[in-house]
Amino acid sequence: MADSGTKVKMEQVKCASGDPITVLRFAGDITSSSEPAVLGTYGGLSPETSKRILLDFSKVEYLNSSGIALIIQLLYAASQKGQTVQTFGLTPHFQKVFTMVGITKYTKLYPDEAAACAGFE
Amino acid sequence: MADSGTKVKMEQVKCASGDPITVLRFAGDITSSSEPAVLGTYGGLSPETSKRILLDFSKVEYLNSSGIALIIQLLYAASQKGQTVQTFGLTPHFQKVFTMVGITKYTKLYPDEAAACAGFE
Amino acid sequence: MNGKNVNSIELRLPSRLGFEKVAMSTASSVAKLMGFAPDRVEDLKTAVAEACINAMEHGNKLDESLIVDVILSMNEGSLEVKVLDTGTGPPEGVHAPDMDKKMHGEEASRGMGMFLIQSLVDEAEWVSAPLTGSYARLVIRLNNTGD
Amino acid sequence: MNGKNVNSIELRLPSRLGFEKVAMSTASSVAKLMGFAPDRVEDLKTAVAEACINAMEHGNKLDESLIVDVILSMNEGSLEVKVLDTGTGPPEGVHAPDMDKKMHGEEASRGMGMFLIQSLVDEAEWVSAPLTGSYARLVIRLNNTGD
Ligand SMILES: Nc1ncnc2c1ncn2[C@@H]1O[C@H](COP(=O)(O)OP(=O)(O)O)[C@@H](O)[C@H]1O
Ligand SMILES: Nc1ncnc2c1ncn2[C@@H]1O[C@H](COP(=O)(O)OP(=O)(O)O)[C@@H](O)[C@H]1O
Repeated sequence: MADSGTKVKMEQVKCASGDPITVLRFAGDITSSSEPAVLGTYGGLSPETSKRILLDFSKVEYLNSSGIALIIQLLYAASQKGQTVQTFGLTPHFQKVFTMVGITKYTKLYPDEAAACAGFE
Repeated sequence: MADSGTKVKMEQVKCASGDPITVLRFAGDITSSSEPAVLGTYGGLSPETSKRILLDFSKVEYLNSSGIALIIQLLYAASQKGQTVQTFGLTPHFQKVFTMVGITKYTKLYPDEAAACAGFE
Repeated sequence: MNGKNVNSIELRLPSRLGFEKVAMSTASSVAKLMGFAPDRVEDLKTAVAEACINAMEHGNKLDESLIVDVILSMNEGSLEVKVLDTGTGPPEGVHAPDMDKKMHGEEASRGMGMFLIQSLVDEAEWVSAPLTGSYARLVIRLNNTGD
Repeated sequence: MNGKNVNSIELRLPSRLGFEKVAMSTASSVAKLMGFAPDRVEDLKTAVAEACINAMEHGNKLDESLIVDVILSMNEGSLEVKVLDTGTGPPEGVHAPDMDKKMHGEEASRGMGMFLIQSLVDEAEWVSAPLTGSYARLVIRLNNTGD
Protein backbone atom coordinates (compact mmCIF):
# COMPACT_ATOMS: atom_id res chain seq x y z
CA MET A 1 0.00 0.00 0.00
CA ALA A 2 1.55 3.30 -1.07
CA ASP A 3 1.23 5.74 1.78
CA SER A 4 0.96 9.27 0.52
CA GLY A 5 2.12 10.26 4.05
CA THR A 6 3.10 13.67 5.24
CA LYS A 7 5.96 15.53 3.68
CA VAL A 8 7.52 18.54 5.34
CA LYS A 9 10.23 20.89 4.18
CA MET A 10 11.91 23.40 6.46
CA GLU A 11 13.09 26.67 4.99
CA GLN A 12 14.53 29.94 6.28
CA VAL A 13 13.28 33.08 4.59
CA LYS A 14 13.48 36.78 5.43
CA CYS A 15 10.55 39.13 5.61
CA ALA A 16 10.60 42.65 4.20
CA SER A 17 11.97 44.00 7.49
CA GLY A 18 14.83 41.51 7.29
CA ASP A 19 13.71 39.40 10.24
CA PRO A 20 14.31 35.69 9.76
CA ILE A 21 11.28 33.43 9.37
CA THR A 22 11.18 29.66 9.58
CA VAL A 23 8.73 28.15 7.12
CA LEU A 24 7.37 24.62 7.52
CA ARG A 25 6.01 23.55 4.15
CA PHE A 26 3.65 20.62 4.53
CA ALA A 27 2.58 18.38 1.66
CA GLY A 28 0.47 15.24 1.32
CA ASP A 29 -1.77 14.24 4.22
CA ILE A 30 -1.93 15.57 7.78
CA THR A 31 -3.57 12.87 9.90
CA SER A 32 -3.04 10.96 13.14
CA SER A 33 0.11 9.43 11.66
CA SER A 34 1.72 12.80 11.01
CA GLU A 35 3.09 13.33 14.52
CA PRO A 36 6.75 12.86 13.52
CA ALA A 37 6.36 15.17 10.53
CA VAL A 38 4.51 17.89 12.40
CA LEU A 39 5.72 17.81 16.02
CA GLY A 40 9.06 16.13 15.26
CA THR A 41 10.00 18.78 12.73
CA TYR A 42 8.78 21.58 15.00
CA GLY A 43 10.70 20.07 17.92
CA GLY A 44 13.92 20.27 15.91
CA LEU A 45 13.70 24.04 15.67
CA SER A 46 15.61 26.17 18.15
CA PRO A 47 13.31 28.54 20.08
CA GLU A 48 16.09 31.16 19.93
CA THR A 49 16.59 31.27 16.17
CA SER A 50 13.01 30.38 15.19
CA LYS A 51 10.97 33.14 16.76
CA ARG A 52 8.69 33.50 13.74
CA ILE A 53 7.18 30.37 12.23
CA LEU A 54 5.12 30.14 9.09
CA LEU A 55 2.99 27.08 8.34
CA ASP A 56 2.46 26.51 4.61
CA PHE A 57 -0.53 24.28 3.85
CA SER A 58 -0.69 25.00 0.13
CA LYS A 59 0.44 21.50 -0.89
CA VAL A 60 -1.66 19.63 1.67
CA GLU A 61 -4.11 17.25 0.01
CA TYR A 62 -5.98 15.87 3.00
CA LEU A 63 -6.32 17.15 6.54
CA ASN A 64 -8.54 15.63 9.21
CA SER A 65 -9.37 16.46 12.82
CA SER A 66 -6.50 14.35 14.17
CA GLY A 67 -4.16 16.32 11.92
CA ILE A 68 -5.65 19.57 13.17
CA ALA A 69 -5.06 18.32 16.73
CA LEU A 70 -1.34 18.07 15.92
CA ILE A 71 -1.35 21.65 14.65
CA ILE A 72 -3.00 22.69 17.93
CA GLN A 73 -0.24 20.90 19.86
CA LEU A 74 2.34 22.74 17.78
CA LEU A 75 0.62 26.07 18.50
CA TYR A 76 0.46 25.24 22.20
CA ALA A 77 4.16 24.40 22.34
CA ALA A 78 5.02 27.53 20.37
CA SER A 79 2.98 29.76 22.67
CA GLN A 80 4.88 28.28 25.64
CA LYS A 81 8.19 29.21 24.02
CA GLY A 82 7.14 32.69 22.93
CA GLN A 83 7.19 31.89 19.22
CA THR A 84 4.70 33.49 16.81
CA VAL A 85 3.01 31.24 14.25
CA GLN A 86 1.23 32.38 11.10
CA THR A 87 -0.56 30.20 8.61
CA PHE A 88 -1.22 30.33 4.86
CA GLY A 89 -2.24 28.20 1.92
CA LEU A 90 -5.36 26.66 3.44
CA THR A 91 -8.25 26.12 1.02
CA PRO A 92 -11.40 28.16 1.73
CA HIS A 93 -12.93 24.96 3.15
CA PHE A 94 -10.16 24.47 5.68
CA GLN A 95 -10.05 28.17 6.51
CA LYS A 96 -13.69 27.65 7.50
CA VAL A 97 -12.85 24.51 9.49
CA PHE A 98 -9.97 26.23 11.35
CA THR A 99 -12.29 29.10 12.15
CA MET A 100 -15.05 26.73 13.35
CA VAL A 101 -12.80 25.02 15.87
CA GLY A 102 -11.41 28.35 17.08
CA ILE A 103 -7.76 27.97 16.09
CA THR A 104 -7.81 31.42 14.56
CA LYS A 105 -7.48 32.86 18.03
CA TYR A 106 -3.94 31.45 18.14
CA THR A 107 -2.73 31.68 14.56
CA LYS A 108 -3.82 34.06 11.83
CA LEU A 109 -4.76 32.64 8.44
CA TYR A 110 -3.34 34.45 5.42
CA PRO A 111 -4.13 33.95 1.75
CA ASP A 112 -0.50 33.66 0.66
CA GLU A 113 3.10 33.69 1.80
CA ALA A 114 3.74 37.39 1.21
CA ALA A 115 0.71 38.40 3.28
CA ALA A 116 1.65 35.93 6.02
CA CYS A 117 5.24 37.29 6.16
CA ALA A 118 3.92 40.82 6.35
CA GLY A 119 1.74 39.67 9.22
CA PHE A 120 4.80 39.32 11.46
CA GLU A 121 5.54 43.03 11.26
CA MET B 1 -30.95 14.37 -9.77
CA ALA B 2 -28.87 17.00 -11.54
CA ASP B 3 -27.88 15.70 -14.95
CA SER B 4 -24.58 17.12 -16.05
CA GLY B 5 -25.67 16.12 -19.59
CA THR B 6 -24.02 17.00 -22.84
CA LYS B 7 -23.53 20.58 -23.86
CA VAL B 8 -22.65 21.51 -27.40
CA LYS B 9 -21.87 24.87 -28.96
CA MET B 10 -21.63 25.43 -32.70
CA GLU B 11 -19.20 28.01 -34.00
CA GLN B 12 -17.95 29.16 -37.38
CA VAL B 13 -14.24 29.99 -37.58
CA LYS B 14 -11.81 30.55 -40.43
CA CYS B 15 -8.51 28.78 -40.89
CA ALA B 16 -5.33 30.53 -41.97
CA SER B 17 -6.20 29.96 -45.66
CA GLY B 18 -9.56 31.66 -45.07
CA ASP B 19 -11.66 28.52 -45.55
CA PRO B 20 -14.66 28.36 -43.22
CA ILE B 21 -14.65 25.70 -40.50
CA THR B 22 -17.59 24.57 -38.38
CA VAL B 23 -16.56 23.79 -34.80
CA LEU B 24 -18.70 21.63 -32.51
CA ARG B 25 -17.57 22.32 -28.95
CA PHE B 26 -18.73 19.57 -26.63
CA ALA B 27 -18.83 19.89 -22.87
CA GLY B 28 -19.99 17.69 -19.99
CA ASP B 29 -20.62 14.01 -20.64
CA ILE B 30 -20.82 12.11 -23.92
CA THR B 31 -22.81 8.93 -23.25
CA SER B 32 -25.73 6.95 -24.64
CA SER B 33 -28.03 9.86 -23.82
CA SER B 34 -26.04 12.32 -25.95
CA GLU B 35 -27.64 11.41 -29.28
CA PRO B 36 -29.58 14.69 -29.63
CA ALA B 37 -26.51 16.74 -28.71
CA VAL B 38 -24.10 14.88 -30.99
CA LEU B 39 -26.13 13.66 -33.97
CA GLY B 40 -28.90 16.24 -33.66
CA THR B 41 -26.45 19.12 -33.77
CA TYR B 42 -24.49 17.54 -36.59
CA GLY B 43 -27.72 16.90 -38.51
CA GLY B 44 -28.55 20.60 -38.36
CA LEU B 45 -25.43 21.51 -40.35
CA SER B 46 -25.71 22.03 -44.08
CA PRO B 47 -23.37 19.72 -46.03
CA GLU B 48 -22.76 22.57 -48.49
CA THR B 49 -21.57 25.21 -46.04
CA SER B 50 -20.02 22.81 -43.48
CA LYS B 51 -17.39 21.01 -45.51
CA ARG B 52 -14.83 21.14 -42.71
CA ILE B 53 -15.89 20.11 -39.23
CA LEU B 54 -13.84 20.34 -36.07
CA LEU B 55 -14.79 18.38 -32.94
CA ASP B 56 -13.60 20.06 -29.74
CA PHE B 57 -13.45 17.67 -26.77
CA SER B 58 -11.45 19.92 -24.47
CA LYS B 59 -14.37 20.54 -22.09
CA VAL B 60 -15.63 16.96 -22.04
CA GLU B 61 -15.56 15.46 -18.54
CA TYR B 62 -16.71 11.92 -19.20
CA LEU B 63 -16.83 9.88 -22.37
CA ASN B 64 -17.81 6.22 -22.59
CA SER B 65 -18.04 3.64 -25.35
CA SER B 66 -21.66 4.53 -26.13
CA GLY B 67 -20.57 8.13 -26.54
CA ILE B 68 -17.74 7.06 -28.82
CA ALA B 69 -20.30 5.10 -30.85
CA LEU B 70 -22.18 8.37 -31.47
CA ILE B 71 -18.96 9.99 -32.68
CA ILE B 72 -18.48 7.04 -35.05
CA GLN B 73 -22.01 7.58 -36.38
CA LEU B 74 -21.20 11.23 -36.93
CA LEU B 75 -17.99 10.31 -38.78
CA TYR B 76 -19.91 7.79 -40.88
CA ALA B 77 -22.55 10.35 -41.85
CA ALA B 78 -19.87 12.95 -42.60
CA SER B 79 -17.93 10.55 -44.83
CA GLN B 80 -21.14 9.89 -46.79
CA LYS B 81 -21.60 13.59 -47.38
CA GLY B 82 -17.99 14.31 -48.28
CA GLN B 83 -17.27 16.35 -45.16
CA THR B 84 -13.85 16.26 -43.47
CA VAL B 85 -13.76 15.93 -39.66
CA GLN B 86 -10.79 16.72 -37.42
CA THR B 87 -10.61 16.29 -33.68
CA PHE B 88 -8.81 18.04 -30.85
CA GLY B 89 -8.84 18.47 -27.09
CA LEU B 90 -8.92 14.79 -26.12
CA THR B 91 -6.92 13.88 -23.01
CA PRO B 92 -3.97 11.55 -23.59
CA HIS B 93 -6.11 8.75 -22.15
CA PHE B 94 -8.89 9.26 -24.68
CA GLN B 95 -6.41 9.74 -27.52
CA LYS B 96 -5.25 6.25 -26.60
CA VAL B 97 -8.83 4.94 -26.46
CA PHE B 98 -9.71 6.48 -29.87
CA THR B 99 -6.56 4.92 -31.31
CA MET B 100 -7.38 1.51 -29.75
CA VAL B 101 -10.79 1.31 -31.37
CA GLY B 102 -9.40 2.49 -34.72
CA ILE B 103 -11.25 5.79 -35.11
CA THR B 104 -8.01 7.50 -36.05
CA LYS B 105 -8.36 6.05 -39.54
CA TYR B 106 -11.35 8.36 -40.04
CA THR B 107 -10.49 11.46 -38.03
CA LYS B 108 -7.09 12.83 -37.09
CA LEU B 109 -6.47 13.78 -33.48
CA TYR B 110 -4.72 17.09 -32.90
CA PRO B 111 -3.37 18.53 -29.66
CA ASP B 112 -5.11 21.89 -30.04
CA GLU B 113 -7.40 23.98 -32.19
CA ALA B 114 -4.67 25.72 -34.19
CA ALA B 115 -3.04 22.43 -35.16
CA ALA B 116 -6.44 20.92 -36.02
CA CYS B 117 -7.30 23.93 -38.23
CA ALA B 118 -3.98 23.68 -39.99
CA GLY B 119 -4.77 20.00 -40.58
CA PHE B 120 -7.48 20.95 -43.07
CA GLU B 121 -4.95 22.57 -45.42
CA MET C 1 -29.29 -2.60 2.78
CA ASN C 2 -32.66 -3.20 1.22
CA GLY C 3 -31.92 -4.36 -2.33
CA LYS C 4 -35.12 -2.63 -3.44
CA ASN C 5 -33.95 0.81 -2.47
CA VAL C 6 -33.21 2.25 -5.88
CA ASN C 7 -31.87 5.48 -4.42
CA SER C 8 -29.25 4.02 -2.13
CA ILE C 9 -25.59 3.32 -2.75
CA GLU C 10 -23.64 1.29 -0.23
CA LEU C 11 -19.92 1.18 0.44
CA ARG C 12 -18.32 -1.37 2.75
CA LEU C 13 -14.81 -0.73 4.08
CA PRO C 14 -12.48 -2.62 6.41
CA SER C 15 -11.58 -0.58 9.51
CA ARG C 16 -8.21 0.64 8.29
CA LEU C 17 -7.28 4.28 8.78
CA GLY C 18 -6.79 5.84 5.37
CA PHE C 19 -9.73 4.01 3.80
CA GLU C 20 -11.96 6.89 4.86
CA LYS C 21 -10.56 8.57 1.72
CA VAL C 22 -12.43 6.01 -0.38
CA ALA C 23 -15.65 6.96 1.40
CA MET C 24 -14.86 10.63 0.75
CA SER C 25 -14.48 9.97 -2.99
CA THR C 26 -17.63 7.90 -3.19
CA ALA C 27 -19.69 10.45 -1.26
CA SER C 28 -18.22 13.30 -3.27
CA SER C 29 -19.13 11.63 -6.52
CA VAL C 30 -22.72 10.98 -5.39
CA ALA C 31 -23.07 14.58 -4.21
CA LYS C 32 -21.74 15.88 -7.54
CA LEU C 33 -24.22 13.67 -9.44
CA MET C 34 -26.96 15.25 -7.33
CA GLY C 35 -25.77 18.73 -8.23
CA PHE C 36 -24.29 19.90 -4.92
CA ALA C 37 -22.06 22.97 -5.13
CA PRO C 38 -18.30 22.41 -4.70
CA ASP C 39 -18.15 23.97 -1.21
CA ARG C 40 -20.96 21.71 0.04
CA VAL C 41 -19.16 18.72 -1.44
CA GLU C 42 -16.11 19.72 0.64
CA ASP C 43 -18.28 19.97 3.77
CA LEU C 44 -19.68 16.52 3.10
CA LYS C 45 -16.25 15.01 2.42
CA THR C 46 -14.86 16.20 5.75
CA ALA C 47 -17.97 15.09 7.65
CA VAL C 48 -17.94 11.63 6.03
CA ALA C 49 -14.20 11.25 6.69
CA GLU C 50 -14.63 12.10 10.39
CA ALA C 51 -17.59 9.75 10.76
CA CYS C 52 -15.66 6.91 9.11
CA ILE C 53 -12.57 7.51 11.25
CA ASN C 54 -14.71 7.43 14.40
CA ALA C 55 -16.47 4.26 13.26
CA MET C 56 -13.10 2.57 12.59
CA GLU C 57 -11.33 3.86 15.65
CA HIS C 58 -13.95 4.01 18.40
CA GLY C 59 -16.74 1.78 17.05
CA ASN C 60 -14.68 -1.03 15.55
CA LYS C 61 -11.56 -0.46 17.71
CA LEU C 62 -9.36 -0.57 14.59
CA ASP C 63 -10.10 -4.27 14.10
CA GLU C 64 -9.57 -4.44 10.33
CA SER C 65 -11.83 -7.44 9.99
CA LEU C 66 -14.78 -5.31 11.13
CA ILE C 67 -16.61 -3.46 8.40
CA VAL C 68 -17.63 0.18 8.29
CA ASP C 69 -20.77 0.42 6.24
CA VAL C 70 -21.54 3.69 4.47
CA ILE C 71 -25.06 4.04 3.07
CA LEU C 72 -25.75 7.00 0.82
CA SER C 73 -29.44 7.68 0.25
CA MET C 74 -30.41 10.17 -2.41
CA ASN C 75 -33.66 11.95 -1.76
CA GLU C 76 -35.40 14.67 -3.73
CA GLY C 77 -33.62 17.59 -2.12
CA SER C 78 -31.08 15.98 0.16
CA LEU C 79 -28.41 13.36 0.59
CA GLU C 80 -28.37 11.23 3.74
CA VAL C 81 -25.25 9.34 4.75
CA LYS C 82 -25.29 6.68 7.43
CA VAL C 83 -21.96 5.43 8.74
CA LEU C 84 -22.41 2.18 10.65
CA ASP C 85 -20.01 0.34 12.90
CA THR C 86 -20.24 -2.65 15.23
CA GLY C 87 -19.80 -0.70 18.48
CA THR C 88 -22.12 0.86 21.01
CA GLY C 89 -21.98 4.43 19.75
CA PRO C 90 -20.55 7.56 21.39
CA PRO C 91 -21.27 7.65 25.13
CA GLU C 92 -21.80 11.41 25.14
CA GLY C 93 -23.22 14.09 22.90
CA VAL C 94 -21.32 16.52 20.76
CA HIS C 95 -18.67 18.53 22.56
CA ALA C 96 -17.64 21.90 21.15
CA PRO C 97 -13.87 22.30 21.34
CA ASP C 98 -12.62 24.92 23.81
CA MET C 99 -9.53 26.28 22.15
CA ASP C 100 -8.46 28.25 25.22
CA LYS C 101 -8.49 25.07 27.30
CA LYS C 102 -6.65 23.21 24.55
CA MET C 103 -4.08 26.01 24.42
CA HIS C 104 -3.55 25.76 28.16
CA GLY C 105 -3.26 21.99 28.16
CA GLU C 106 -6.53 21.63 30.07
CA GLU C 107 -8.31 19.75 27.30
CA ALA C 108 -7.03 17.12 24.88
CA SER C 109 -6.00 18.56 21.54
CA ARG C 110 -8.23 15.95 19.87
CA GLY C 111 -12.00 15.54 20.20
CA MET C 112 -13.21 17.74 17.34
CA GLY C 113 -14.61 15.13 14.96
CA MET C 114 -18.23 15.04 16.08
CA PHE C 115 -18.26 18.82 16.44
CA LEU C 116 -17.00 19.24 12.88
CA ILE C 117 -19.55 16.78 11.53
CA GLN C 118 -22.37 18.63 13.26
CA SER C 119 -21.09 22.03 12.13
CA LEU C 120 -20.57 21.06 8.48
CA VAL C 121 -23.81 19.25 7.65
CA ASP C 122 -27.47 20.27 7.92
CA GLU C 123 -28.47 17.43 10.22
CA ALA C 124 -26.36 15.07 12.31
CA GLU C 125 -27.35 12.44 14.81
CA TRP C 126 -25.75 9.45 16.48
CA VAL C 127 -27.85 6.39 17.04
CA SER C 128 -26.62 3.83 19.53
CA ALA C 129 -27.90 0.33 18.98
CA PRO C 130 -25.59 -1.92 20.98
CA LEU C 131 -27.05 -5.12 19.56
CA THR C 132 -27.17 -4.32 15.87
CA GLY C 133 -24.37 -1.77 15.71
CA SER C 134 -24.48 2.00 15.87
CA TYR C 135 -24.40 4.72 13.32
CA ALA C 136 -23.82 8.37 12.64
CA ARG C 137 -26.42 9.86 10.33
CA LEU C 138 -25.67 13.01 8.35
CA VAL C 139 -27.87 14.95 5.97
CA ILE C 140 -26.96 17.72 3.56
CA ARG C 141 -29.63 19.59 1.70
CA LEU C 142 -29.49 20.90 -1.83
CA ASN C 143 -31.26 24.18 -1.06
CA ASN C 144 -28.82 25.04 1.70
CA THR C 145 -25.91 27.00 0.30
CA GLY C 146 -23.77 26.45 3.41
CA ASP C 147 -22.61 28.81 6.08
CA MET D 1 -18.44 -10.39 0.40
CA ASN D 2 -16.55 -12.21 3.09
CA GLY D 3 -16.55 -9.84 6.07
CA LYS D 4 -13.16 -11.17 7.04
CA ASN D 5 -11.47 -10.00 3.89
CA VAL D 6 -9.52 -7.05 5.21
CA ASN D 7 -8.28 -6.09 1.75
CA SER D 8 -11.63 -5.79 0.02
CA ILE D 9 -13.87 -2.80 -0.44
CA GLU D 10 -17.38 -3.29 -1.75
CA LEU D 11 -19.67 -0.87 -3.53
CA ARG D 12 -23.32 -1.64 -4.27
CA LEU D 13 -25.16 0.42 -6.88
CA PRO D 14 -28.71 0.36 -8.27
CA SER D 15 -28.74 -0.29 -12.04
CA ARG D 16 -29.14 3.30 -13.12
CA LEU D 17 -27.02 4.65 -15.99
CA GLY D 18 -24.85 7.42 -14.64
CA PHE D 19 -24.11 5.65 -11.35
CA GLU D 20 -21.10 4.03 -13.02
CA LYS D 21 -19.44 7.35 -12.27
CA VAL D 22 -19.64 6.56 -8.55
CA ALA D 23 -17.86 3.26 -9.22
CA MET D 24 -15.21 5.16 -11.22
CA SER D 25 -14.56 7.50 -8.28
CA THR D 26 -14.42 4.69 -5.76
CA ALA D 27 -12.07 2.60 -7.90
CA SER D 28 -9.93 5.62 -8.69
CA SER D 29 -9.55 6.44 -5.03
CA VAL D 30 -8.56 2.85 -4.15
CA ALA D 31 -6.04 2.78 -7.01
CA LYS D 32 -4.54 6.09 -5.86
CA LEU D 33 -4.23 4.77 -2.29
CA MET D 34 -2.32 1.81 -3.74
CA GLY D 35 0.04 4.11 -5.61
CA PHE D 36 -1.04 3.56 -9.22
CA ALA D 37 0.20 6.16 -11.70
CA PRO D 38 -2.39 8.64 -13.04
CA ASP D 39 -2.53 7.07 -16.52
CA ARG D 40 -3.23 3.64 -15.07
CA VAL D 41 -5.95 5.15 -12.89
CA GLU D 42 -7.55 6.50 -16.07
CA ASP D 43 -7.35 3.04 -17.69
CA LEU D 44 -9.01 1.52 -14.65
CA LYS D 45 -11.75 4.17 -14.52
CA THR D 46 -12.78 3.56 -18.12
CA ALA D 47 -12.68 -0.23 -17.67
CA VAL D 48 -14.75 -0.09 -14.49
CA ALA D 49 -17.27 2.28 -16.10
CA GLU D 50 -17.73 -0.01 -19.10
CA ALA D 51 -18.10 -3.09 -16.90
CA CYS D 52 -20.70 -1.34 -14.72
CA ILE D 53 -22.66 -0.08 -17.74
CA ASN D 54 -22.73 -3.61 -19.18
CA ALA D 55 -23.82 -5.05 -15.83
CA MET D 56 -26.64 -2.50 -15.57
CA GLU D 57 -27.72 -2.64 -19.19
CA HIS D 58 -27.22 -6.24 -20.29
CA GLY D 59 -26.96 -8.13 -16.99
CA ASN D 60 -29.66 -6.35 -14.99
CA LYS D 61 -31.66 -5.08 -18.01
CA LEU D 62 -31.76 -1.60 -16.50
CA ASP D 63 -34.04 -2.77 -13.68
CA GLU D 64 -33.07 -0.19 -11.08
CA SER D 65 -34.04 -2.45 -8.21
CA LEU D 66 -31.27 -4.88 -9.23
CA ILE D 67 -27.88 -4.19 -7.71
CA VAL D 68 -24.51 -4.00 -9.41
CA ASP D 69 -21.92 -5.15 -6.93
CA VAL D 70 -18.37 -3.89 -7.32
CA ILE D 71 -15.73 -5.66 -5.24
CA LEU D 72 -12.27 -4.13 -5.14
CA SER D 73 -9.59 -6.46 -3.79
CA MET D 74 -6.20 -5.01 -3.00
CA ASN D 75 -3.35 -7.45 -3.34
CA GLU D 76 0.38 -6.96 -2.92
CA GLY D 77 1.08 -5.81 -6.46
CA SER D 78 -2.34 -5.61 -8.05
CA LEU D 79 -5.91 -4.47 -7.78
CA GLU D 80 -8.71 -6.83 -8.79
CA VAL D 81 -12.17 -5.50 -9.53
CA LYS D 82 -15.17 -7.79 -9.86
CA VAL D 83 -18.37 -6.30 -11.27
CA LEU D 84 -21.32 -8.58 -10.53
CA ASP D 85 -24.81 -8.52 -11.96
CA THR D 86 -27.84 -10.81 -11.76
CA GLY D 87 -27.77 -11.93 -15.41
CA THR D 88 -26.26 -14.82 -17.30
CA GLY D 89 -23.15 -13.08 -18.58
CA PRO D 90 -22.11 -12.19 -22.14
CA PRO D 91 -23.03 -14.93 -24.62
CA GLU D 92 -19.88 -14.42 -26.66
CA GLY D 93 -16.25 -13.54 -26.13
CA VAL D 94 -14.60 -10.21 -26.73
CA HIS D 95 -15.11 -8.77 -30.18
CA ALA D 96 -12.56 -6.29 -31.55
CA PRO D 97 -14.30 -3.41 -33.31
CA ASP D 98 -13.84 -3.27 -37.06
CA MET D 99 -13.84 0.41 -37.83
CA ASP D 100 -13.99 -0.10 -41.59
CA LYS D 101 -17.17 -2.13 -41.19
CA LYS D 102 -18.57 0.45 -38.79
CA MET D 103 -17.74 3.18 -41.30
CA HIS D 104 -19.57 1.30 -44.03
CA GLY D 105 -22.61 0.60 -41.91
CA GLU D 106 -21.87 -3.14 -41.86
CA GLU D 107 -21.35 -3.32 -38.10
CA ALA D 108 -23.18 -1.54 -35.27
CA SER D 109 -21.40 1.58 -34.10
CA ARG D 110 -21.61 0.22 -30.54
CA GLY D 111 -20.05 -2.98 -29.16
CA MET D 112 -16.70 -1.67 -27.95
CA GLY D 113 -17.09 -1.98 -24.19
CA MET D 114 -15.65 -5.43 -23.61
CA PHE D 115 -12.86 -4.74 -26.11
CA LEU D 116 -11.91 -1.56 -24.26
CA ILE D 117 -11.96 -3.32 -20.90
CA GLN D 118 -9.68 -6.04 -22.21
CA SER D 119 -7.34 -3.55 -23.88
CA LEU D 120 -7.03 -1.24 -20.88
CA VAL D 121 -6.40 -3.67 -18.02
CA ASP D 122 -3.78 -6.38 -17.49
CA GLU D 123 -6.27 -9.22 -17.09
CA ALA D 124 -9.97 -9.43 -17.95
CA GLU D 125 -12.37 -12.31 -17.83
CA TRP D 126 -16.13 -12.80 -17.85
CA VAL D 127 -17.54 -15.51 -15.65
CA SER D 128 -21.08 -16.66 -16.36
CA ALA D 129 -22.87 -18.18 -13.44
CA PRO D 130 -26.54 -18.15 -14.36
CA LEU D 131 -27.71 -19.23 -10.91
CA THR D 132 -25.69 -16.93 -8.71
CA GLY D 133 -25.16 -14.07 -11.14
CA SER D 134 -22.26 -13.31 -13.44
CA TYR D 135 -19.29 -11.06 -13.26
CA ALA D 136 -16.56 -9.30 -15.14
CA ARG D 137 -13.20 -9.58 -13.42
CA LEU D 138 -10.45 -7.05 -14.14
CA VAL D 139 -6.94 -6.85 -12.79
CA ILE D 140 -4.43 -4.05 -13.04
CA ARG D 141 -0.88 -4.53 -11.84
CA LEU D 142 1.33 -2.02 -10.14
CA ASN D 143 4.50 -3.00 -11.99
CA ASN D 144 2.85 -2.57 -15.38
CA THR D 145 3.31 0.97 -16.62
CA GLY D 146 0.59 0.62 -19.29
CA ASP D 147 0.77 0.41 -23.02
N1 LIG E 1 -18.63 5.66 16.23
C1 LIG E 1 -18.32 5.81 17.53
N2 LIG E 1 -18.39 4.75 18.38
C2 LIG E 1 -18.07 4.88 19.68
N3 LIG E 1 -17.64 6.05 20.23
C3 LIG E 1 -17.54 7.12 19.46
C4 LIG E 1 -17.88 7.08 18.07
N4 LIG E 1 -17.69 8.32 17.55
C5 LIG E 1 -17.25 9.08 18.56
N5 LIG E 1 -17.16 8.39 19.71
C6 LIG E 1 -16.74 8.87 21.06
O1 LIG E 1 -16.87 10.27 21.10
C7 LIG E 1 -15.61 10.88 21.39
C8 LIG E 1 -15.46 12.19 20.63
O2 LIG E 1 -15.32 11.93 19.25
P1 LIG E 1 -14.71 13.04 18.29
O3 LIG E 1 -15.36 14.33 18.59
O4 LIG E 1 -14.84 12.57 16.90
O5 LIG E 1 -13.18 13.16 18.70
P2 LIG E 1 -11.98 12.12 18.72
O6 LIG E 1 -12.36 11.00 17.80
O7 LIG E 1 -10.81 12.90 18.26
O8 LIG E 1 -11.84 11.65 20.16
C9 LIG E 1 -14.57 9.86 21.03
O9 LIG E 1 -13.38 10.03 21.75
C10 LIG E 1 -15.29 8.57 21.37
O10 LIG E 1 -15.19 8.29 22.74
N1 LIG F 1 -22.66 -8.14 -18.01
C1 LIG F 1 -23.20 -8.64 -19.16
N2 LIG F 1 -24.26 -9.47 -19.11
C2 LIG F 1 -24.83 -9.96 -20.24
N3 LIG F 1 -24.37 -9.68 -21.47
C3 LIG F 1 -23.30 -8.87 -21.60
C4 LIG F 1 -22.66 -8.30 -20.45
N4 LIG F 1 -21.62 -7.55 -20.89
C5 LIG F 1 -21.65 -7.62 -22.24
N5 LIG F 1 -22.63 -8.41 -22.67
C6 LIG F 1 -22.99 -8.77 -24.08
O1 LIG F 1 -21.86 -8.55 -24.90
C7 LIG F 1 -22.16 -7.61 -25.93
C8 LIG F 1 -20.95 -6.72 -26.21
O2 LIG F 1 -20.72 -5.86 -25.11
P1 LIG F 1 -19.86 -4.54 -25.30
O3 LIG F 1 -18.63 -4.91 -26.05
O4 LIG F 1 -19.62 -3.94 -23.97
O5 LIG F 1 -20.71 -3.60 -26.25
P2 LIG F 1 -22.17 -2.95 -26.06
O6 LIG F 1 -22.47 -2.96 -24.60
O7 LIG F 1 -21.99 -1.57 -26.62
O8 LIG F 1 -23.10 -3.79 -26.87
C9 LIG F 1 -23.37 -6.84 -25.43
O9 LIG F 1 -24.15 -6.32 -26.49
C10 LIG F 1 -24.11 -7.91 -24.65
O10 LIG F 1 -24.87 -8.71 -25.50
